[in-house]
This record gives sequence, C-alpha cells and structure tokens, in this order.
Amino acid sequence: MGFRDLIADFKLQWGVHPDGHKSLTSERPIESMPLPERLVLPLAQHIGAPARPVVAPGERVLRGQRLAEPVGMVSSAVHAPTSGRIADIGDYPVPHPSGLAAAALVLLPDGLDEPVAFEPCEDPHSLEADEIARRVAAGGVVGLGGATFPAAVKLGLGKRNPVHTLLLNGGECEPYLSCDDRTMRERPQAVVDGARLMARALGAQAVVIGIERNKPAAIAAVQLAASGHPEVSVRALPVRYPMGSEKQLVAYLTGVEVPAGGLSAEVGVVVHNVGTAAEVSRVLRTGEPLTHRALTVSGAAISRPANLRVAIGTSVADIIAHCGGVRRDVARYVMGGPMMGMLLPGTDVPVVKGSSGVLSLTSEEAGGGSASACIRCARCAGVCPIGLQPFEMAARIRAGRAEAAVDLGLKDCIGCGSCAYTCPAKIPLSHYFSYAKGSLAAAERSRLKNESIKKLTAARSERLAREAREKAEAAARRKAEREAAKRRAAEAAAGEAAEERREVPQVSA
Amino acid sequence: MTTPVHAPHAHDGGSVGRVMRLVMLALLPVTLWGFYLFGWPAIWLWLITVGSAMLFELVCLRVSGRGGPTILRDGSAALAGWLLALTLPPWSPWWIAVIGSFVAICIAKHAYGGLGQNPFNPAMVARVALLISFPLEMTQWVAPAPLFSGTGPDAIEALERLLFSSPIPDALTSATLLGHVKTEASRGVDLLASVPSFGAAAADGIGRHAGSIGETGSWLILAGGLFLISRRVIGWHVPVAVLAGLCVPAMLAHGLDPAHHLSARHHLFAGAAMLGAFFIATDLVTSPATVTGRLLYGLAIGFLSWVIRSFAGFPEGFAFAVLLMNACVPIIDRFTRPRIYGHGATDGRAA
Amino acid sequence: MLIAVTSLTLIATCLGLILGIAARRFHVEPPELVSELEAMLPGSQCGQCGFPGCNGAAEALADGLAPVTLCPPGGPALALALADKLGVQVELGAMGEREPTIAAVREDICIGCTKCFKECPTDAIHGAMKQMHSVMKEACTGCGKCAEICPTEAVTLVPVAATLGNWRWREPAFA
Amino acid sequence: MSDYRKILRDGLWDNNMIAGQLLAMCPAMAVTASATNGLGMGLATTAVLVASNTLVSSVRHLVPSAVRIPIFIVLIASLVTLVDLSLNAWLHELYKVLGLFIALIVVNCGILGRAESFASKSKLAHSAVDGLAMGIGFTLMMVAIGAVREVLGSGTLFAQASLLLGPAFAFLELKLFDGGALLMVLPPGGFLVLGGLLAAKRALEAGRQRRGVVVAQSA
Amino acid sequence: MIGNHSLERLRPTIPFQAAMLALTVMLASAALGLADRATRQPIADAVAADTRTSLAQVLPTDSYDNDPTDDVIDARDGDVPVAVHVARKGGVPTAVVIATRARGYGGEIGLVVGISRGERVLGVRITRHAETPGLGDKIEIAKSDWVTSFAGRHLADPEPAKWAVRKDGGAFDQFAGATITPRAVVAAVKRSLELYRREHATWFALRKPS
Repeated sequence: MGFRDLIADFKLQWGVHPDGHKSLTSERPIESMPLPERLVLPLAQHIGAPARPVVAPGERVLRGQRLAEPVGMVSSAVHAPTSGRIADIGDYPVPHPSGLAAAALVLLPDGLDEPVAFEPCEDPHSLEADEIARRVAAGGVVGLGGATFPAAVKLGLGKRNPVHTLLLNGGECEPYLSCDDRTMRERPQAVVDGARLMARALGAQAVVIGIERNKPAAIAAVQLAASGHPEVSVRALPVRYPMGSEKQLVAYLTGVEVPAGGLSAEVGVVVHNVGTAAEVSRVLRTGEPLTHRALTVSGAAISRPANLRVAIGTSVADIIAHCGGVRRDVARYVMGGPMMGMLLPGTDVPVVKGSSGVLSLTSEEAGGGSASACIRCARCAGVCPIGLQPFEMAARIRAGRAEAAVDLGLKDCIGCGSCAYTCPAKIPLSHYFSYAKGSLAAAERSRLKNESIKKLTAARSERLAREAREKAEAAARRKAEREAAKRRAAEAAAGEAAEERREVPQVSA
Repeated sequence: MTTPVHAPHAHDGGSVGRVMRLVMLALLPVTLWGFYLFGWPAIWLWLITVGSAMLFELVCLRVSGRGGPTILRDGSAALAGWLLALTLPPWSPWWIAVIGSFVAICIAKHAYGGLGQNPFNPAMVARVALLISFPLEMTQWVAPAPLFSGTGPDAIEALERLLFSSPIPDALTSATLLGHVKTEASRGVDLLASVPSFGAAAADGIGRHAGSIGETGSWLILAGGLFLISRRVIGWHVPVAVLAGLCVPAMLAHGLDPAHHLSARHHLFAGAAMLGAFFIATDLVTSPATVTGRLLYGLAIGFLSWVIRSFAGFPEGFAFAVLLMNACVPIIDRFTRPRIYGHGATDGRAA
Repeated sequence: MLIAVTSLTLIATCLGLILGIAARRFHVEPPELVSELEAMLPGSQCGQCGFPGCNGAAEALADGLAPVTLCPPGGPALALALADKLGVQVELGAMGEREPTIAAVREDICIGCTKCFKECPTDAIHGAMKQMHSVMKEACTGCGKCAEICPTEAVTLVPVAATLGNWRWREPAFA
Repeated sequence: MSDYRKILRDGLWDNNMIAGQLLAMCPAMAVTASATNGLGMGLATTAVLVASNTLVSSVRHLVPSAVRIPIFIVLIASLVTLVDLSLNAWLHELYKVLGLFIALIVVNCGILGRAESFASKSKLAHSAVDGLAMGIGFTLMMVAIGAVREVLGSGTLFAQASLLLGPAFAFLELKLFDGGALLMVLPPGGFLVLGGLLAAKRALEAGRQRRGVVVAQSA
Repeated sequence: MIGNHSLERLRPTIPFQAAMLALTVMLASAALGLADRATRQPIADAVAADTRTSLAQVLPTDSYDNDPTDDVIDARDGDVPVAVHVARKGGVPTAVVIATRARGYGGEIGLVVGISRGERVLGVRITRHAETPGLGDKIEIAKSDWVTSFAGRHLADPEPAKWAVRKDGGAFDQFAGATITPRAVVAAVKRSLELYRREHATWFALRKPS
C-alpha cells in the first residue's frame, strides 16, 4: 500500500462498514450445479428493450442456440443453457421486487446437453475492435455485477469518447457475496485476458483492476496473471461499502469525478466487472454464449453456503434445495447483496444474468423494525458516497414534494442504501428515494401522454372541422348541382316546351 | 403476495433509544457527583424534573395521537428533563422543575411536532423561560452541602423544602463565580479583587462551589463527553469549536485587560461551558447536519457565550447563545451543504 | 396654521400629479391567465374534472375554485405545472392513488355501432361499422365517454394493468 | 339582514383582524401586557376603525384609484391624531396608560386593510357595521391575549380597570396570586399567547368541521 | 355638485386625481389644526395637574400656599439637568422638590425628591421608569413601600458611608434579585441632598418670576 493510497484513503469520508459475512463462502470454490428439471429464461435480463423470441413453443433447441434476439440499440440476446424442448412462452414470475410476472421462455432440458456448433477463436487478440464487440453482443454478455447493461454496448463507448483506461471492478463490497472473489482466485487468467480484450475493443491503453484489501488471495492471483502485461495493473481498494459503485471506483482510482448525469466514458474511463471480463474471455475463445454464471448462496439460514456455477433460468428454490435447504426461519430471501439486492416475493423465480447471489437471511441479519422520527443526527449524510443529505430529501418526499428533493440531488442518488443501513431511526431512506424517483418518472410519463393526447385532440378537432367543411362543401356542391340540374331541367323543359310549341304549336291544353 | 420491502436488507443495529441511553450513561458520573455535593434537595429535584418531563411527554403523545407509552422508551423526554435538571439551581422548589419540564416538553418540543422537529433545544428553552420568568428563584444558588456531612437537610427535610418552597437559610446561599464577579463589577470592583474574594475552588473543575449540577464537576462532564465522542454518538466538531470559540477570545481579552476579562480557565470551569459544549450544543436535532456547519455553529456558540458573559446583563450566557444559534441552523445547513459528487466538477486530478 | 395647511396641500397636489402620471406610465395589462391555463390542460373536453370542458376548468382554476389536481388525464405532472403557474402548493398525495383506468371493449358484446369512436375525444378507439372496435392504450385518457354512450355496455373502464414497465415503489408506511 | 350577519361573523370570528387575518400584530404584541391595556387599545382602535370605514366609504365614489392609498392614509392618520389629542385633553388618565400606543394605531395595517378591501367597495351602512364588527373582534382578541398574559405574568386580572372605565368598574380588578411568570408580560409572552390562541381557534374550527362531516355522513 | 355621469368621466384624469389628494390633505390638515387649537389648553392643564399631583405627594399639604408647579428653577446636578420646584408659605420658601433622574437597569428612572429647609427628605416618588416588572419595579409606591424608607433621612442619617444599599454595606434594603435599581435610586436621592446643600442659597435668592 503506497503513500498515494494512504492519502486517498484518508480523504474518503463516506461509506459504511457492514459486517461482511464473507467467511461463510469465501473459501468455498465455485462448484457446478447440476441442471434442474426446468429452466425459465426471462426475455428481459438486461437493461433495455426485452429480447424477441425466435423459437416457437414445442421446438427442440440445442445448448448455446439463440432463443431470443436483441431488439433495438440497447438489448441483449438470450441463449439456451442446454438442449431441450421449449415448453412455453408466456408470463412467469421474474426476480423483481413487485412480484409481477413477465415474458419468459420455459425450457425443459432433455439431459443430452447437445450443443450447437461453436466458432472458437484461437487468438482473439488479433480481432478488430468492432469484431470483439460484435462477438460479445452475439454471446449475450451483460454486466454481471448486477447492473446488467449489455456489455457490447459499453464496449462501443470508445467510439464516441476517447477512452484511455478500463477499470475492472473487483471490489465486491456487498456483504456475503464472494463469487467475484472466487472467480478472480480460480480464473485470474480469464479475468486478465477478458480485460485486455475489452481494453482492445475500447481502444483503452491501460487496464486497472481494483480489488478490496480484504481479498489478499485474489489480489495475489490477479497480480500474478497480470505480470506479463505491463498495461494491466492491480490496485488494492480500501474496504468499505459502496467502494464497488462505478462512480466511487472511478473517483478513487483515477481521481476524476464522473459528471452528474453523465457516463464515465466522458472522462475517458469505462468500468466493467471482473466476472464480465472472465465471461468475455470465455465467450471469445470458445465461441460459447453466456448461459451460466457464478453466484454466491449464503445467509445464516442456508444449510450449506456455497459458490455455484448455475445455468441461467434455474429457480431459486432449486438452488436452495441443492444447498441443503434452510435450517432456520428465513425472514427474507434476497437476490443480490443485502445492501442493494431485491427481496424475492417467492422462491419460484429464476436466476438471471445479473444475479450475483441468493441469500436466505434470518430476521436478526435483515435488521428492520419500525421506523421512528428522524432526529437529524445526519449519519446518513456522513455516509452518503455522493454527498447528499438523505434525511432532508426524505423529509421533503414525505411532505409530498418529490420535486423539491430533486433540488437536493435526488437524481444523483445511486441507491446504495448506506443511509438506510446506518439510520438509527430505521427510516427506509432508500425506499423513499425509489418511491420519489418512481413517482417523478410516472409524472414524466403522464406529461408525455398528456402532450400526445393534446396533439390527438387537436388532430381530431381539425378532422371534425375538415369533415364538417367538406360535408358543407359537398352539400353546397350537391345543392348547386341540384339547382343547376333543376335549372337545366327547367331550361330544358322550357326549351322543350318551346320546341314542342314550335313543333306542335297547335296543341293546347 | 408479500409487500415489497426495499433494500438494504441489513442494518448496523443502532437505534434512537441507544443514542439517548449512551448520553444518559455519560451524564451519570457528574449527576452522581452533583447529588453528593448538593445533597437530597438536588436528588429530589432531579427526580421531579425527569419524572414530570416523562409525564408531559406521555400526555403530549396521547393528545396529539402520535403514539403511546412505547415511544417513551426512546428516552428523549427523560434526557431533556435530565439536562434541564442539571442546569437548575440545585435547591429550586418543585414548581420550577415542573414548569421547566412543561416548557421543555410541551412548548419547545411537541408544539413543533415532537421528536426531531423542534428547532430549539428544549432544555435550553426551558432554562431561559425560567430564568426570565422567575429571576429570583433561578439565581438562588447554594454552597455545596455534601451528603453525610450534616450541613444539608436529610431526605425528609429536603422533600419538605422542595414541596413548600421554604427559603434557603442565609448561611447556605452563595453566588456562582460568574454571578459574583458581575455584581462586583457593577459596583466598580474589578476582577483583580473580585476573583480572589470568591475563593480558590472556582476553577479547579471539581466544582466545590455554588452553581447548578452541570456547572460543577467539569472534569466529569469532560470525561462523559469524551466517552460519547469515542462511541461516535457525537462528533468532535461541535465541542471543540465551542471551547475554541469561548477560549480564544477569552485568552486574548484576558491577556490585554486582566482586570476586566476573566481568564480562559475560569470561562471553562466556572460556568456551564463543559456541559454546554458536550451535551447541549451537540444535541443532534437542533445542531447543523454538516461538518463545516457544525464547526461554524460551535464557534459562534462559544463566542456568543463569551460576549454575553463579558458584556451583557446576565452572568451566564450559554443558554442564550445556544438558542440564538439554533435559530441559525437552517441557514447554516443551507449554505454548508456538501458538494454533490459530479457537480461543479473537479476536472483536475485529486491525487 | 394657514401656512402648514397650504404647504401640505401643495405637496399633496404635486404627489397626486406624480402618482397619476406613474399610474398611467407603468400601467400593465393583467395576463390572460385563463387562456394560458386552458392551453396547459389536455383540451380533450372530457369533463372528468366536473367542469364543462377544459375552458370551464381553466376559469375555475383561475378563480381558485378548483384544486390543481382536478385533471385526472393530466396526472401529477399537470398538477405540478398548474401549481407552479398559480403559485400554490400541491400535495400529490392528495391526487389519491386513484388507479388509472382505460377503456376496454368486450368483444363478445360489441355490435360495432361506431358510436363510441365518434364520441372519443382523442380518437383512441378504432374500428369501422359492424366491425370490432379496439382501444389504443397510448391515446386513451380513461374519460369514460365511450362507456356512457355504448348501447350494449361493451365498453368498460378497466384499471391499467401493472407491468414491470409502469410498476413503481409505493410510499413507505411510516409509524 | 344576512349581509350584516356575515359582516359581524367575519369581524368577530372568521376573518378576525388578529386571529384570522394576522394583521395588527404590532399593537397585539406591544399593548397586551394586561387586559386593561388591551381593552383600552381595542376601544380606541374600534373608534378609529368605525370612523375611518365610514369616511372612506362615503368618499369612495370620489376617490380615483391611483391616489386612493395616500388618501386613505391621510384620513386614517388624521383620525388617529384627533383621537390622540382628544384623549390627551379630556381623558388624561387613560392617555397616560395608552398614550404611547395611540400613535401606533396609524400603522395598524388592519385599518388600512379594511378601508382598502371593504369600505372602498361597500355602501356606508355596511362599512360602518364592518368597522364596528372588526373593532369589536379586535378588542375581544386584545382583551383575551391581555388577560392570559396578565394572569400568568402578574397574577392579576383587569388591574387598573377603574382608571380606564371609571371607578364603577373597580369590581373587575382581581388579584389572583403574588408574582407570576415574568416571561408572559415581556414581549415573548405575547407571541406565546397569540400562538396558543391561534392554535385554539384552529382546533375549534377543525373540530367543528369534523363534526359537520360526521353529521353529513350520518344524515 | 358634479353629476354621477361627469364624475365617471373626470375620475381617471390626472388633474382630478391631484386635486382630490390635495383636497383631502387640505381638509385633514385644517381639521388637525383646529383640533390642536381646541386641545392645547386642556392638555397643558392636564400636564400641570400631573406635576402638581406628584409634587403634592412629597410635600406636606400645610407647608406651602403657592403653586410649586409654576415656581420652578432650571438647575444642573453635574451633567444632569434637574427642575427645582420651590414651595413657599407666605412667600417664604419652606421646601423644594427636585425632579431629577437616575440610570437604572432598564434605562432612565425619573424621580422627585422633596427636601425640607432642614435638609431632611420629605418624600421620594418615582415618576417614570422602565425597570423589570416584578423585580426593579418595586421602587414604585404602587408595588412596594420601599421608597418611603427615605422619608426623614438626612445626609448625616445614616452617615454618608451608609448611603448605599445593604449589599454594598449601606443602610438601605435592596430587593432580592435586583441590586442595580435601588442602588441607582439611593444614589440619586443622596445627590439631590448634596445639591440642595450646595445650591439652596442661590435658589432662594432668586425671586419668583412673575
């Protein structure tokens, strides 16, 4: 730990030190979990538009076959983790705090695990930048740290902004989780290789891998793997939450802040997770898409905490059964880490690409308890990594003034949960901010709808007016025609009469 | 379907009640020392103040429909009463305690919306209201009459004294150092004469002189305050700033004109500076939320107390200084808001 | 005394002249609040606010007779904008968590009479004579005029289905 | 008739100058250390208010809008000075109690407020009654604030009332106890009592509204 | 009189506005002038009656037959201007009342000190003060009879060193909680006695201005 690190550590004012609970799983190697009887593959496992299915129910699919294709710029494909039959395409429970169902493919494995023909690549480092991004996209890789942003889209950022540095996030600051730690210890070569490939795609000259100091084995392993590559360096990070947040990582490792509302690429930095790097290396070298991921199964209630490599689509219930079930009353099942993860409404939801952990927490672990009045102790402000004043924002939101909370920086909140973790009054601060962000988004949606409705109304009244005008014109025309016809008829009649008179002047009535 | 619960699914285990209990624990040594020094009247007074504060809290919670007796367990009412008791003349009659508790809990706290909503420190509002309303009773100080020494009344006598507000025997009345020098100065006796005439015990920090419980045992208060800082219940910023704001001008003025300005040592140990710096000014609800703000706030409180003690009509100015600065807290908070990450960006590299 | 009276009167005359001129010089026409407000409203004349059309609602708003939350189709965004315009405070909570609704056509009862889509202020119902009508979700304001006029009660208002896209966190319960 | 009822109701309760419009805070704080002072100030203000309302209403058709405020101010200030001089000359004892505060009536925004918002738009009789109603409402509030402050602060009620109303009213003067909380007769006491009274008024109205709702529901 | 119709036409014109304001001011100032004229005498009488009452409180009724209100000499006590009212019986000065002031806790205290030809205090009354209610205001005769403790005192009774409040080692009570107020009053009374001793010859030599 150098002098520069010491200074940087001293200057860090923010963050909390939650009990890590890492020892539950950190010494358990990643084991492969056998395939379950059924896989549920949601079409939206990433940020962006849901993928569009390209297979039909009843169809037999092979391992690695593309089941759904990306739609639009920001989207990602879904592949079959094994061979089997598509049983259904419909709405199934997905990991989401609402407990709502969403579109998903159901795959019944046939046990043959028959693969499609993959295209391995001997030397991916010779590929063009665009080709690397294309293959990453084809492999359906998304950010595995939990943000699930399509990795290829992020690799394209180098085109718009000059990116000089790729940061690999090996912080894994969330308590309990150790799958990134295990990945770095077990596959350091893949991590470094993937990082170098991504740096190539981005046009970045340097790769910095940041790893929290509480993972000395991972630091050593990755340092060894990086030793042959001068552009790759490993930096130890102070142990505190949320060190692994992109903005904090960028500020700590580069000394530059990401501008509010902007992307890190604007300051020449792109951040990827170490797990994503390992997958990128694998996808490029073997040609096999992303269909499995490593995750941590932990919590005091689980019988056998473990790190597992599971097929995407495996249900949480299957995973818990595989780990020997629970041995105590479970207060909450959480997907992801306890600080930012989501409470699962049930265990019949599948693991998705962004699932970094499945936690079975007892009530002692989960904290909770009813909220009391804010005593303005400002601990929340002290721990906020962004420099917000959560108590003040929550007070405004409680008073029904979400827009006033925006003035205090609501939109800069990264939702790390440090404030709520440390609040002695147990005020659900993060919940308030999600609520306010949601209602602001809803207000924005309704404003947009309002505007479009206004246009529709205007179009309708214009149409009605036009129709009325046309009707009137038509009527006028018809009337004119009628009258003209009448006149003509009259004239004709008169003419005829005259004729007749001329012809038969002798006739009289 | 279960109702969605938002992350985080973990908590550091702290609670409001725990915060209050730690503060009470820190107050315990000086309170016991005060009980010893001023005897049974002080014990009864403390009991009545704390008890009536809790009673008023209960009544206010009931009336406003904000909750029942369980809320009492957070200890905030008891703590407000406790702090108030430490600032009263130890032999005050019962109704001083009850009216003080009423003002602290019903007016200064619940009229503003209860715990966390009050802009002014309840104990200080109560003390100032009492001081202005009942200047006679609030300046009736007694010299220490320690328990078991036979100088003070026993438990029963003390209770009678408390309930029937019998006058304090002349032999026991005394003045605080700050009060003494103020009166002397008003008849033209300067500090060089008036400080020695008060006695040597004025500023040894042990408190064997007249004053409220919170004005005596300064060392014990300091120890309690350091305990709170070590347990991270309060930050170091406010106490340090308060003491600096008080001592620096005191030292300068004393150096220039020792005949008319007390030394920093007297300012620190003769009045309520320690209690104020560690237990009053640090009140979470009524102090600023930012580090810069807390430093400013503390400095201003210290400086204002020095100004009031030195130039105003009242011998002790801490309560007034705290209330004045309480009123400034929203402005301080507003102008010392921390910079939000990514705003007003620092383009230059930090390290 | 006469001098005092005279001089005061003179001063008053001068001041009166100055004030009179200033009043004319700095005269400002009050802005047409009603028309500005009307321009902000959706203009679909749906009548859900209880006033005769958006113009009536705008007048009521300008006179302070209606809350800024009066317009369900406008939603909280409109309420905020109106509150801003009128300089009043708005409690969005007071808009009530009224479930937004849209029209739905029950296919088994619809006789394809076209009455509803002639009535629809936003042209959100499509269809033709003797054919099934369908509702465009994006355009429907849930005003209910179609349901009122439908001869077979085939058009009903149903709550907008919750999806992952429109789901949001509710306000935390607070003890 | 209902016009007058509404005017009275407005002045006495709904739109009470102190408790409803929160005007005239200066006299409400400065003069109410005792009930008697409040009463005297209230009566003097009522007199000015009735006179100014009547006067303003009677000239309302003549006054051009550009100069109406200066004209109203001149009228009110003259009336107050007249009251001041008359009290000093013929009710000297009372003047010694109230003298300092009489001049304050000029800046009593409530009076200009009534002239501007009511008398300049209403007919003579209505304006006079409005002045009276507002004045009485003001007086009642002043006496209420004064009474609370006096009882809590000095332990007396209507002390020196005979000075104001004549010896016949000496029976009003009560002495309840010795001493009292000085705070109440000092300026902060005025704020405290006013706050308390405002809260009480709101609580009353809220209670009435709630009961009204209950009645409407059960009906 | 202008008809309603032409009034409507006239009202928006600038000269009319100026004229209306001028007219109002003229009438108002005239009314005030008249009122001032009418009340000047009654007010002067009332003020004189006030002074007479307070003088009467510190002068024995049978000690004078003139009107000391009018029999006044402007003097100075150091830098404090004082008014000296002379009471005479049959043209012979019998006593004086010195209207002086002292600096109290809440500002200036006005007091009248009646002094007999024998240099004894006939009486002391406070005419105005702004002392703290309940504490310093006990100098008022209405609140406490403390102020009567001066009656019959003399510069030698108590001895000069004892002309102070008890707290300062003197002979006069202070009130609990307030020292500054009584201290100021005691000092002012003492000063008045000294002033009388120094100056009374000069005062009595002056003829009453007729």
